[in-house]
Formats: sequence, structure tokens, C-alpha cells
Amino acid sequence: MTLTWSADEIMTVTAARALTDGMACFVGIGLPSTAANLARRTHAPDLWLIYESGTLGAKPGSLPLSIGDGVLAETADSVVSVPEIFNYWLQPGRIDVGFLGAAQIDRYANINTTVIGDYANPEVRLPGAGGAPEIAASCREVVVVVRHSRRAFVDRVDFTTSVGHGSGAGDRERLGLRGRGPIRVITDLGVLEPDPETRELTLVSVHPGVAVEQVREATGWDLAVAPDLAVTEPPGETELTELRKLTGRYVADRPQSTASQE
Amino acid sequence: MTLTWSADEIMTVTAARALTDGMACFVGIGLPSTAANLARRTHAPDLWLIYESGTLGAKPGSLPLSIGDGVLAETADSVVSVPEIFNYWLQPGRIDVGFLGAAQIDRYANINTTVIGDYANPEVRLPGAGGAPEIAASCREVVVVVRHSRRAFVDRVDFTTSVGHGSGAGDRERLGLRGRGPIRVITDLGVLEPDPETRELTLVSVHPGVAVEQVREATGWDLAVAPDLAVTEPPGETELTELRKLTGRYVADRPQSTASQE
Amino acid sequence: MIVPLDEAVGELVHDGDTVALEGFTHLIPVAAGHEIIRQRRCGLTLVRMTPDVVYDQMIGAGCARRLVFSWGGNPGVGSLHRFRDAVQNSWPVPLEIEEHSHAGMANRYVAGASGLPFAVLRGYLGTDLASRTATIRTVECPFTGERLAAVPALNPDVAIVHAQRADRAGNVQMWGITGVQKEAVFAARRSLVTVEEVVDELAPVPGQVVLPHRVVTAVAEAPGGAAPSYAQGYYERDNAAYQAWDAISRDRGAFGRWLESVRSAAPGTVSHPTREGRP
Amino acid sequence: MIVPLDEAVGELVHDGDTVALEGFTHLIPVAAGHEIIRQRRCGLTLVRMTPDVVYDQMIGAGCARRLVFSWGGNPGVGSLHRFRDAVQNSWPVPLEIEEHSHAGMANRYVAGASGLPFAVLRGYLGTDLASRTATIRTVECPFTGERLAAVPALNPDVAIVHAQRADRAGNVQMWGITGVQKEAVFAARRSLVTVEEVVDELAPVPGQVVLPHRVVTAVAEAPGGAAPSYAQGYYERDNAAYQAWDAISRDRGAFGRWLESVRSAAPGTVSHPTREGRP
Repeated sequence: MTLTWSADEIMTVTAARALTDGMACFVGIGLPSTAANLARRTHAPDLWLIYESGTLGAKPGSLPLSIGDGVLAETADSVVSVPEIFNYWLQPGRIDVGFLGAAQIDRYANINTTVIGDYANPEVRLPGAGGAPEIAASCREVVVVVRHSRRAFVDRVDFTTSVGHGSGAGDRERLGLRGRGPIRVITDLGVLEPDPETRELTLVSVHPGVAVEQVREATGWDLAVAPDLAVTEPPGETELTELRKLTGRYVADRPQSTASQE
Repeated sequence: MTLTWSADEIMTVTAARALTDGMACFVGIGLPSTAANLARRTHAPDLWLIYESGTLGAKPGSLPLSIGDGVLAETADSVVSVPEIFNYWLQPGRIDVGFLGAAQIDRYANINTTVIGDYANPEVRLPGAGGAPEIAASCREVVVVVRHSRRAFVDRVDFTTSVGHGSGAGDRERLGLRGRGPIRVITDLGVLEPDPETRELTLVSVHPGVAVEQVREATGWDLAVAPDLAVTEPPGETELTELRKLTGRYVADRPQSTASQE
Repeated sequence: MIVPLDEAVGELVHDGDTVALEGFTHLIPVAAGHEIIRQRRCGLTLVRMTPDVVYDQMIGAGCARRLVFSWGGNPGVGSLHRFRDAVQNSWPVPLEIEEHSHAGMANRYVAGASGLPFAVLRGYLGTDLASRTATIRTVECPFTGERLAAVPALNPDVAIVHAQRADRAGNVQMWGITGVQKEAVFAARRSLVTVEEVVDELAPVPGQVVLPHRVVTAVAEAPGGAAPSYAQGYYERDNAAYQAWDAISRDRGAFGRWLESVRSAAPGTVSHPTREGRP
Repeated sequence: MIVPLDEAVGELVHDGDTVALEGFTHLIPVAAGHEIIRQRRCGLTLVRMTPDVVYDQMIGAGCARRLVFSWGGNPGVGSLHRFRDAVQNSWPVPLEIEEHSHAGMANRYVAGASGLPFAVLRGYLGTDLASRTATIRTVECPFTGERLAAVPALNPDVAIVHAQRADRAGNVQMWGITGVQKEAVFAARRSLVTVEEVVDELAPVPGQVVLPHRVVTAVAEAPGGAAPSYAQGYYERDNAAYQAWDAISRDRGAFGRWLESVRSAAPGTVSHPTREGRP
């Protein structure tokens, strides 16, 4: 049997793989939450999920729709106040990885979730910062999940909501940001990582069937491509099954016990 | 039948009377705690007791030996952390009255609980500040309970642990202290209050049977006496009975139901 | 202490006040928000970390002249269209915004609750928020010389929160995700707590947060008053209502009809898109 | 994660370390303190809001070269005679002191737990503490210009607390008066929690504080390890032991005999004056 998957599915599976078991992960809602929960159900059962609503070690059986769903509180090791999440957990650098989305992301992985256009007179008013500026500043590292398009991947974000690598190498240190910042950006087309020297986002992997030109066309700057460009390892059956269970797209068209034998 | 009482008993009863029903009272351990609990069992059943251990609205049935006894936690409306008691309750001025003891107290009701003698080379090292400096600063008003002696009532404290009225009128305002400071000092001989003009502690009441000279001799400065000096109202039977129940000195030598008929 | 919701809002919320309705996804005081709409309050400075549907409704109804916030959206659904219309087109009235991060807002409430004029945090470094928001400054550590972000205390005129229970003395008990509600109530000059029920005795619940009656100005019984958000132990989140709001709020006309239905409803009624027309 | 107490102290507490044993009257980590004495640690900077009997014992045993505190006494009884002897007579070794108020110490832990270099409070105004303690300074509010007290963060090398229970993963559960223990553990580089018992599952308890395993370096089972203080739900405060300590500690000889008995006891034994000689 040949497995098939959607672009969103390989993005989510690839994002999930970026998480190491046992890590403490600060999870944004939406794509990051789906990926983090997939990781917990596959290779990283001891991934420790923190949501900004105050739930520590949440183990939701179904995908939460918001960062404050009841399922998070009911399955958490502990529920604390919002000030405590930010002051006692995030700020001192206790979180291994921050998992963020973006409306716009630029060449240096700076993130905009505030406005498209001018701040005072916006074209599109977006939700705003939420927890992201301090997640991007204080987690040991940051992973970003965002769908690839020229609208999202811009040369320079209209508004820096959360600092990635600023204007390049050494900028985080100059600003006094303690974490390493975005180490990987995972999209529905491939994977980008900051260049070790310049910190400019560079394409390091394309998903199976995606052409490099396709990614470059969906990117609003002249995207650099790593010399050793990889092809993303395709999603495995377990990954897809678990993901579809999470998103409600799993169709049990045959007994599960036989599925693993095929 | 004639009631008799000890000097400590009239001190505690008089201190209890200084508390108005419904007040929020920050209670130090020892004499203040005894008086506050007596008030709660007599004229002020809705006195709201806060101990620095984090118990809010404690209603102990017996006298706690420390500020963190189990009986305080078990009878409290809520138990919170120590930072929360100081930051969310005391500091913003939510407490009506702070009830303090003292090792030394001076002419302007400044309090020393730190050292007798020189700080670096003390004659007697005392326990130190505890919660007192901020209780004295932030409660709307402060009541002090202390046994009268020349050792305790000194012209100038060796160390200002908690500011009373500083060096006189206007000093609290100059220092930026928000509460009114000590409004009454209750001893085993009488009651002192700051002079409305100078803020110097002045004898306003002597306990029954106590001579003014006796109080002046037990005071380390030339104690002023109010022109309308009063004699403290003697303890009532209920007050004494409840106090003795609290301190374990109550002897039920007759049926309690008839006691009130005598 | 225990008063009907319409009286409580009438007495505690005045035109021009700074008002914070808090509740982090859970226990959002929606019934109180609708009562503010019904009483046609205007010129309010609305404060909230996560303005969502109920703030979209209040903004669309013209209650607010200013919004202090850190994230404005319809959680799990998308954008707030009344909020966007106000920011982008000044409809129905112009809306000033003062924008922070969650960490900044949480610490502003903490400072307010603590009687301090400001809070210190590691935040905003390198972001455009720091240059766009006047209430973000820096302070130098007097021991290390390090520069940190400083934000001023939030001390709303009124804080409004929803909780599971209160007793007759006005002690409030809530559990589950309790967000920044304690800090908001402590920081405010006056406070109103709507509750699922008033009980004789508050039986302790693990994870409970108790707001002693001393920090609560008024309690109003409002069963279902957090819907379409949820009240743990009472009812679930009505996700369909959040989705339905998206369509209503996109269109000024549809919103106008919704607004009319809220204004003409009896005081204390909670109007939710998916519940309209049901018995 | 779950280790014997003697191993935990041996690995986590080193000569010269800054060590905070916290517990506010309730849940004082006495067994751990005695283990530190037994292992003859020295040169420690001992931190504690309320140094009481166990710190008097550690100071008398010569473990400490410095004490950071806000109230040192035998609660409900009187003074700490070993502490006095160290401060007044440098016996058995000189003891430097760094003295704060409770509000200051609590906020120093909060800053430490929060990864901030300092905390701001309304405190110390007009007191002699402000002039005697180098770690009390002021900071100006960048919004109002007001001057407030500033104190530096406390970040002990090790925090030691006692709790009712832990599970096998090292999640810790405590309830009742929990003082500043959470902040001390969060502020410290390493942490040791002694518990009444290790259980398979932590059944929720009203008023509980949970320390997730991620902030706990080691858990050691030490039933009765908080005595003569108390552990709510397990045992009462042994008031007689506090009173008995007064007599023992007044006299260097009597103290020496007590010290010998602790040092010669088996690791993990808790020695209390009123319990000596009992079966």
C-alpha cells in the first residue's frame, strides 16, 4: 500500500519530529499544538507541554481548540496562574523549545503577528503578540511552523512582533536575548534553517515531490539553498494515523490490528 | 463577686478592645495574637486575622504558638504563599490594623526587635525584623502591645527595626510611609497615644490601681501625661473568661451556665 | 454584596471607566459584557489580555474608546472583525489601542495587585512593540547595572470576572484555568464577580483559587454567564458559537441585528449565536 | 531522582555552598539539616526567612559562615542561643549576617525564581536595616519617578524543602502553609525535597502546591523528617521539643552532647530533644 498525505500533514509530521522526547515545550495554538501533540503520541511520549493559559505537563487526548481548553487543565500535572507561567517558567529559561506560528516571517526569521501594512493605519490588523515575544526571547530554542507563501515569507516583516535573528549574526546577543532563537522553520514545502554564519534562513530540505523553484517562488526574498539539500523523510504510517486521529481525519476503514501488518 | 486579673490580663483585654469588628488585622505572634483572638471571641467576631505565614481569615479555636500553626491553616478562609501575603495583601494597604510587639519602643513609637547595643557588636542579639517593618509602614494603623519597663521604653531605640513616628510630626509623610503608624501603645500599666501635634507618646490612661508615677518610672524618658488622663475600664467577666480559656488559665470551678447569673 | 447583575453593572461601571473583563479562555464574563452593552456604556477603556468574542461585541456596540491588550482574536477560529473594523475604519467609533505582550500585561496586573507603580520583566527586547507602545520603558538593575523592561501597573476602575461559586458573604471560589483573574481583581478599585451559583458553604476543591470577600465589591449570580466559553464542572465550551460569531461579525448588518437582539433581551439573558431561537 | 537522604546531601550540598532550607513553621526540613550536620559541611552561607531550631543547630555545629535571614528565633519560646553565641562571641566560628525583612526576603526569592536580577518593593523606608544591609538599595519608577526599595535576587546553590508526598517521577505535592518553598526551589540551581512518603500517584488535595519534577533535582524519603515542626495530615508540631531546645542550646556543653548524639546516629535518623531515649 502506498501512503499519501497532504502538504499540511507532512508539515505537521516534520514539525513533530523537531521535538525531542523529554523536552519542555511551550506550545502556541494551531499548527504548533497539533505538531506537539503528534510528537507526544509518537516518538516523544514524555514531551512536557506548557500552554500559556497555565497548564503544565498537559496530556490532551484530543486536540485543544484554544490554549485554554478544559482538556488541558484536566490532564495537566499542575495548573498555575498566567503570571506564574511567564515569570517562573518562561522567563528564567526553563523551557527547552518554543513552538510558534507566524503571519509573516522574514529572511532572519523575525516574526510578525501584529499588522500587515503600517501600524497606525494597517491594511490588516492581526491578533497581536500574545506570549510570542518572550517565548522567542527566552526559550532555549524556537521552532516555527508556517505555511509557505510570498505573503508569509517576506524580505522584512512589516512589524517585528517577535525577534528571530534580528538583522543577522550577533544581533540576538547584542539585544540581550538569552535563547538561541529560531533554529528551524517548517513549512508545507520544506524546512529552512538559519545559516550558521549569517543567520539568514536557508532551505535545507524539500518535502518529497516539491521542487526547489517552487519553494523559491513562494518566498519573498532570494532564498538561499543549502548545498547538501535533503528531501524530507516521508511521514510514516503511525505518524499519519496518529495525526489523523488528532485532527479527526482518521477513517478506520479496516481493523487497526491488521493495518500494521500491511 | 469581685473580679481580679493580672497585669498581663488587663493589658491583653485593653489591646483586644482596640480592634473594631470587621477590621482586617495583621497579627504578630505572642501578645498581639492573644489579644486579637480575644477580640474575635468577644466584641469582634468578624475580625479578619491575617498571619504572615499566609493564612487569611484564620479562626483558631486555641491560641497558636507560632505564626504558622496548623490550626491557622485549617480554620482559614484561604492559605496563600508568603510572597502573596506581603505583596498582594500588606503592601497595597489592604490591612486596617497591624498588631505588633516590641523589644524596645521609644518616645516616637519607633520599634526595635533587632539588637540591644551596637549592631556590629551587640549586647543582645534579638530575632530581627520579620514582617514588622512593612507592617508598620503599610497597615492603615498600628497598635503596639508591650510590657512596661525602662528596658523596653527607651528615649531612642538602639536600632530602628520598624518606624513609628520617626523623629516626630511629619516624619512618616517625609519618608513616604503610607499608613498612619502607631496610634496606640498598650502596656501592662496603661495606654499611650501619640500627641496629636508632636507625635510623642503620651500617657492617656492608667490601668486601675496603677499610679502615674509608677508608669513614669518604668519609662526611659520624661513621659508626658494627658491632661484628661483616664483610668482604663476594668476587664469584664466575659473578657476574662474568654482570655483564660485561650491561655489555658481558665478554671471551670463552677457550671458555666450559672456563671453569667452571678 | 450579592446583587442582580443589572444593578451591579449599573452601579459599578460608569461611562469613561477603565474596565477589565478577564478570564483566559475559561470563565469569560460574557453575561456581564452583554449587560454593559445593554446599558449602553460608552467611552470605556477596555483592558484584557485576550480580547475575544465578548470584546468584539462590546467594541462593535461602541462601548470602547480604547483597548489595552496583548492578543485579540477569536480563539481557534480567526480574527475579530468588529475589532478590525474599529481599528481599520473607526467603526462605529475610533478605537485607540495600547498593545503589550502577555508577559507584559500579566506583570502590569501583578504590579497593580501589589500596590507598586511598575513591574520589571525580561521582555520586548528588539521588538517593534517597544517603540510603538508608550507604556514600555526600561529600568536599570541597581545591583548588576543590567537594563530590563519596565511596564506601569494596571489599576482598572472595575475588574469583572466569572467564577464557579460564591458564598453569601461574597467569598469567591474558582478552579481550573484561572489565568490572571486574581491579579485583575486585586489590582482594580472595584470588582464584580459573576458566578454560576451562590452556595451556603464553599466546599474546598483541588486547584481552587479563593478570592476573599474583602477584595470583592459585588457578586451577581449568572448561571451560564461564561458561555460560550466554559465553566469547568458546569458546562463545556460552545465551539460552534465561536465559529458562528465569525459570520455574524464579518457583516455590519448581521452584527446590527445581533446587537438589537441583545439590547432588547431581558437583563441577565446571555445571547449566543448558536443558541438563538432555541427554547 | 528518588535517592537516600545521605546520598542526596552528599551529592548536592558542598562546603562553601549557599544553601536555603525553607519551610514556614510547617514542613521544616529538619532531617536534611541534621544530615548536613552529620556530614560536617562547613563554610555554608545559610539562607532562610525564619532561622529557628534547625538553623541554631547547624550554626552551633559550625556549618555556617554566613546567615541571610529576616527573623531568627525559637517560635513561641524565645531566642536562639547558638545563633546568639555565634553573633555575640563568634562561637564556634564567626557568623556574618545579612539581614532583611520578611517582605524583602520573600521578594528576593521571587526575583530569583523569575530569572530577574532584582525585585522592587515598598519596604525598609526609614529603618536602620536600609543602612546596615548592603543588599538594600533603591530604584526609581520610570513612569512616576517614585523611589522604591530594591533587593537582589536570591539564587541559592541548593534549596532544601520538606513536603508531604512525591511520586516516583519526582513530582512533589505539599499542602497547608507552604510559605516561600516554591519560590526557594525555583530560585535555586539545585533542589532537594524530603518527603513523608513516595507514592505511585499524587491524589489531588485542596490547597496543594505541586512542584513539577522539572524543578526538583532529588527527592529523598524522610518520614517524620519535618519534626519537631509538623506535616499537615501526618503529625502535629512537637511543642515540647522546641521548649526543650531552649535549655540544651543555652549551654555549650549540653549542646555538645546533643551534637555528638546527632553525629553518631545512623544516617537519616531525626534527633529531637524530647524523643531521646525513647524506644
